[in-house]
Amino acid sequence: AVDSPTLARIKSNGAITIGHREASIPFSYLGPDQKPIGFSLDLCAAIVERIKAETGLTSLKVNYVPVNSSNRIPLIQSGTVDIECGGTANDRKRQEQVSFSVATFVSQPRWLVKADSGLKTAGDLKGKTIVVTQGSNAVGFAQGVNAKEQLGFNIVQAKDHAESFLMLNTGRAAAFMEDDILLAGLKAAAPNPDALIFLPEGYAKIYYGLMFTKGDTGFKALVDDVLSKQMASGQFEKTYAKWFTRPIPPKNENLAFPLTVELTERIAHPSDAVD
Amino acid sequence: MFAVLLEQTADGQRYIDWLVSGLGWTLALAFFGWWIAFAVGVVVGIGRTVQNRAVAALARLYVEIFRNIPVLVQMFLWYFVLPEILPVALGNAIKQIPPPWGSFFPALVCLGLYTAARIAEQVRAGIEALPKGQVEAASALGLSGYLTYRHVIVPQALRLIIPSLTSEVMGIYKNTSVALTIGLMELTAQARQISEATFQTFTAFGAATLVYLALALIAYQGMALIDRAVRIPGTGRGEDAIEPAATHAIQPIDSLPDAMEVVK
Amino acid sequence: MNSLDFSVVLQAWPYLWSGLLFSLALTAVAFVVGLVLGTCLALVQHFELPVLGRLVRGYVALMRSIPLILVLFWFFFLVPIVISHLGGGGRPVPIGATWTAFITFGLFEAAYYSEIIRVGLRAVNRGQFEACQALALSTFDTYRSVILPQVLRVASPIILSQTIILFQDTSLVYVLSLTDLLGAASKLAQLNGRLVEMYLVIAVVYLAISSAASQCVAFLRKRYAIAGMRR
Amino acid sequence: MVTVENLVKRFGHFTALNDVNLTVAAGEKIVLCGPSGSGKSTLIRCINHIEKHDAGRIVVDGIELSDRMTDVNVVRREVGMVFQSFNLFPHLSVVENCMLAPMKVRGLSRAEARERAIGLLRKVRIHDQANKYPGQLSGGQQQRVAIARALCMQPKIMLFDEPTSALDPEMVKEVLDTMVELAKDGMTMVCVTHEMGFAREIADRVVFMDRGCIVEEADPEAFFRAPRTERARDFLGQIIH
Amino acid sequence: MVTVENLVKRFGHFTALNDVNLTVAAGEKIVLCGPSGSGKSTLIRCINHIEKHDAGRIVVDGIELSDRMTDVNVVRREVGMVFQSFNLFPHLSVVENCMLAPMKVRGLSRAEARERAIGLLRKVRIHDQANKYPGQLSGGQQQRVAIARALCMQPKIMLFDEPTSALDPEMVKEVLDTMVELAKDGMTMVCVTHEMGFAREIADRVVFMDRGCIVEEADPEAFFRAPRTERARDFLGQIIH
Ligand SMILES: Nc1ncnc2c1ncn2[C@@H]1O[C@H](COP(=O)(O)OP(=O)(O)OP(=O)(O)O)[C@@H](O)[C@H]1O
Ligand SMILES: Nc1ncnc2c1ncn2[C@@H]1O[C@H](COP(=O)(O)OP(=O)(O)OP(=O)(O)O)[C@@H](O)[C@H]1O
Ligand SMILES: [Mg+2]
Ligand SMILES: [Mg+2]
Repeated sequence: AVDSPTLARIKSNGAITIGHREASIPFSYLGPDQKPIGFSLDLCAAIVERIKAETGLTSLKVNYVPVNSSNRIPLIQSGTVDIECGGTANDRKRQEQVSFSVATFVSQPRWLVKADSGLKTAGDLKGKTIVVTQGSNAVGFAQGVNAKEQLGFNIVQAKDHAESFLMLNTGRAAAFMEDDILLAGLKAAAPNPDALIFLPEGYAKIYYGLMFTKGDTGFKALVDDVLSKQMASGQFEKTYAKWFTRPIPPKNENLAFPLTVELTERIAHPSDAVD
Repeated sequence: MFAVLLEQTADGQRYIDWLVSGLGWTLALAFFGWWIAFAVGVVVGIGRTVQNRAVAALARLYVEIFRNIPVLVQMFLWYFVLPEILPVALGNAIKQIPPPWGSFFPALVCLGLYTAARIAEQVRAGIEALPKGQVEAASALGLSGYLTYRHVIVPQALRLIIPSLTSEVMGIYKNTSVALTIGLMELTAQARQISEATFQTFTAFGAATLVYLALALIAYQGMALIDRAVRIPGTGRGEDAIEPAATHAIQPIDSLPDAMEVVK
Repeated sequence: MNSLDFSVVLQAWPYLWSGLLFSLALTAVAFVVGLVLGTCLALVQHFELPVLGRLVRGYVALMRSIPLILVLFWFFFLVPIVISHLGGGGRPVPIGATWTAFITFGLFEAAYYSEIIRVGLRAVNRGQFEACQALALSTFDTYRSVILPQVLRVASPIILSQTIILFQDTSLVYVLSLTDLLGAASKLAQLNGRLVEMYLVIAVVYLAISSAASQCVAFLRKRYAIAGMRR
Repeated sequence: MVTVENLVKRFGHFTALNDVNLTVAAGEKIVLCGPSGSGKSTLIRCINHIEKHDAGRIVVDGIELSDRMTDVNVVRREVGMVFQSFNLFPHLSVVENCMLAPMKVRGLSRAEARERAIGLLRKVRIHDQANKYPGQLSGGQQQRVAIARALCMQPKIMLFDEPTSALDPEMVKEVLDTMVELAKDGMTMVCVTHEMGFAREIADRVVFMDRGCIVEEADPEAFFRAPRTERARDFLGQIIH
Repeated sequence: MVTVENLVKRFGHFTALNDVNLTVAAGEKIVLCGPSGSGKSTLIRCINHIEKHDAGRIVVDGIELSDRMTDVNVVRREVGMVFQSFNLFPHLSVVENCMLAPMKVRGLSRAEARERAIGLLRKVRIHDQANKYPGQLSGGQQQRVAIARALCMQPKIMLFDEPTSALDPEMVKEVLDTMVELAKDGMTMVCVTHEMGFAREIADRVVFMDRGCIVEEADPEAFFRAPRTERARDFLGQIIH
């Protein structure tokens, strides 16, 4: 019924390939038994159901492929992965390569600091050492903030998020800049989450979406339709609450990250706009 | 193609300044790391060959540990774990060293000690490759153990291993790139940062590659110069040596030094 | 820092194990590809073939002059383009980080193995070549039956210790976000915040495997030394 | 069997052989001697085409050696060579050393090659060591294996380059005995050696070289009693203490 | 000068020297001979304490060698040793080779050491090569430097381990001549050598060893003419072709 190359491929293979992340809490990560779980994967489950119905396949096989930040776009382009269910930011540059669903989440870069550090605002970071993760877009943000607001902090670049977080924890860096939800995940997983707090400042908004091949309007329509219906029915908010405001595996901690104004707005009016 | 390097960056410099500062850190790390590595390596290498069991075992332990853990992991241990196991005051003092020095010193110690383990093996191989007769001749002349090492064994062993030391020199300067994992913005890290800031991947990595090639060439030529300067007259290939006719009969079938290793 | 808690490592063991398997697989493939290709490269240089010889020397020098991290970056961007050109298509064919790693390590190690074998070839006594000539053996038979077997035996300790280095170097695939032993550890650490424990454990794992391998090398060398052949 | 005419061999600017003429008839045994560096090794290596000569002619078994020849192995097959430093293949056992060339070059089957090898190893009285490796044998034994290895190719002529000078004194005799036996079987031989007793016993002719030239050719008895040239006299004076 | 009593030396399970007794008086010259592996080298290396013996006594110049001695170099200073393979230090020039030990061990000044070295190099007729490196010399020259180097320590006794067997035939004589001269100066000497002419000329006694034991001790004339033991007869038969 729907004219879509992706669906045609899924139908002829009898299988759908889902790309997932390994440590992107709570969107997409490996659960206690090393199987992928997460918010985005729950959303994708509904999409899989719909595809099953659409293609009329009685048994649709679901293959999971781990992806990372550098290979997720190429894998979508080559058709190795039909849909990425991760925590991928939608932006103009990426839209030239791939397509995104309507926004499923809104985040913004923030500062995470130690509670006992006495830091209250970004202004207090003057002359301090702050950490960002190599290759993250926070590197550019931090440099920009530093230049624009004349803060004069030293920037260290750690190899990955875990090391950035460790730098913060061991006192090597006074603050860690990253997307708020990512920081919330790291904070929740920390042995003592209360020892860390966010500074009030937040910077530009970043919209996350599910990612799939560019130009397949039929497939995009299907995905957006599934998500919009969930948003309209309140199912979306239930799923959100399950992952963001209740204890989740592997360690049963609570991200305590209630619905933001921006996301509520998008739930009311589903959209894939990026600003 | 390299025009982008002259453009302004977000922090008001030009991209080429990033590269130059990266090169500076790379060079500083390689140069000072080398002297640490050489000094420690020669001592440990000698330690591997002495009669005293305890010393030899210690030297061996050193080599086993430092040679068998990836540099990447060692970097991490020096940077993150060391300050935690030191007395709190000292640990905090270390953590308060501002960047980039806070990354530089751990990287320096890490590379120096890692490379030292490898040099120690070369030195040991060099010493073991010397004909037994040399030590015997020295003993027969009444030279003590110390004098034998000082005047007979070490000078010859070091000359013997110059070619493999060349690869260690190349190795240490290339391993400096691993320091990017603890946040030192050396050459490779800068290239990567430029590539992410400008999306000019080929330019960024191309420029860094050319710089590394030039450095390799310099290191190689330098070592060749040293090799020539300390070469023993009469042992060069096809020099003015008179080939003693009998020696080619008693030469070993394989004169490849045992632990001659090619390193990256 | 909070007190160490190694229990997380135990829970995560299956994932670490799969990372270790990847490291080992990468090592094994790079070893085989590198050794076969490296031997060819060494022979090309040894025969001093006119153009090819220079090309090979340039390739080896290039590989030996650039840090492995940089080589990995290069291949990650270059290999898809090269393949698409070979395939005639316009669009770069992304081949994925895994393939990139296998290809890169194979080609990279080939340069190192070829150096080892080249030195080994030079170390073979000239008398061996002359004896082959005197026995009228063809060039192929000379290398196949006499020279290469000796070179591989003589160079095997060095080849194997290079392979141990290779095993350690596989940790650098983190730049491709691949999940080798180290990658598994740092990803898990992101889930549970126990980075220090993870690194300490994998340091011990690397140490154990590499030391065991070098002991093995020493043992094999004694066990299978050609009777009476020096070393 | 072998004819060498006006042979010239240079290494760079250095002339190692200068206008050398020599004929070896079938069955003849020639001993080459002379001071170190006089070109003895170079001469026999030219006969085997291990060194390429620069001028002159070398004809071995009716085939002329030259750069233009398509396959020098045709000649080498017929010429056996024994080196001062044995040059056995250390990674092959004694019998495999002897089997390699017959199998690869003469196309013998493994069984045939082994049979022939064992036969010749027996001849040099070393068949009980057939499965050992060269490194496990004494120098004298190794050199006898080298002789057997060369004989396995059934050469028409054997060249020896100081076969005993790398040996301990007690082992020289076992090798020389083997060579004497070979000579008595009628093999054509060219030997570089300073073993005067051996030369006296089997040589048809002693050829004395100095500085790249053949200085004297004589019957061994005459040569050792009273060499004609001064240089040969000096040389003999030096090596007989 | 040297007294060896009931000397036993083992390598693992192998007994290299078995109950050896030998006395060397001051000024005496002894030639040691015997088949390869008979323990000749081991014996003289024990005298220099380069090998430690397992049982028996060795007294050199009045000092007993034992594990308990605090400084074996006290003895080694008085004993010069010359090896088959020269063992010169390749990274030092000829004169530096000779100066090293006198300066470091005897505490001579650089000038004194040089003077002594040049004197002894002159004695072995090689002072014109003093600034060359060992690799630039022929074997015979190297061995003469090795002799001069040992003499620079002004030893009371000299040990030689087959000093000529790694040399080309023409170079043997120059080294033997040097040794003869040294003998005539009255040096106490123990030489392992198979040079029978040399033994005849200077030896006070020939000691024949086999399988780790001294089998025969005799006056050289008598020994070469008619050795008493069968083993010595066999041995002489083998090395004189
Ligand atoms: N490959 C070579 N390159 C340069 N010079 C060489 C080469 N081979 C031999 N020569 C020179 O040629 C001369 C003759 O050498 P050759 O080996 O034939 O002498 P020889 O009579 O066999 O001496 P020996 O008794 O020492 O074996 C020597 O001066 C030697 O240095
Ligand atoms: N370091 C060692 N380890 C084990 N065995 C040894 C060692 N040195 C010598 N031997 C053995 O001791 C025996 C005597 O050796 P030695 O070198 O004294 O003999 P030699 O009479 O000097 O022989 P040659 O004439 O070959 O020099 C030999 O069988 C030898 O194999
Ligand atoms: Mg010769
Ligand atoms: Mg000996």
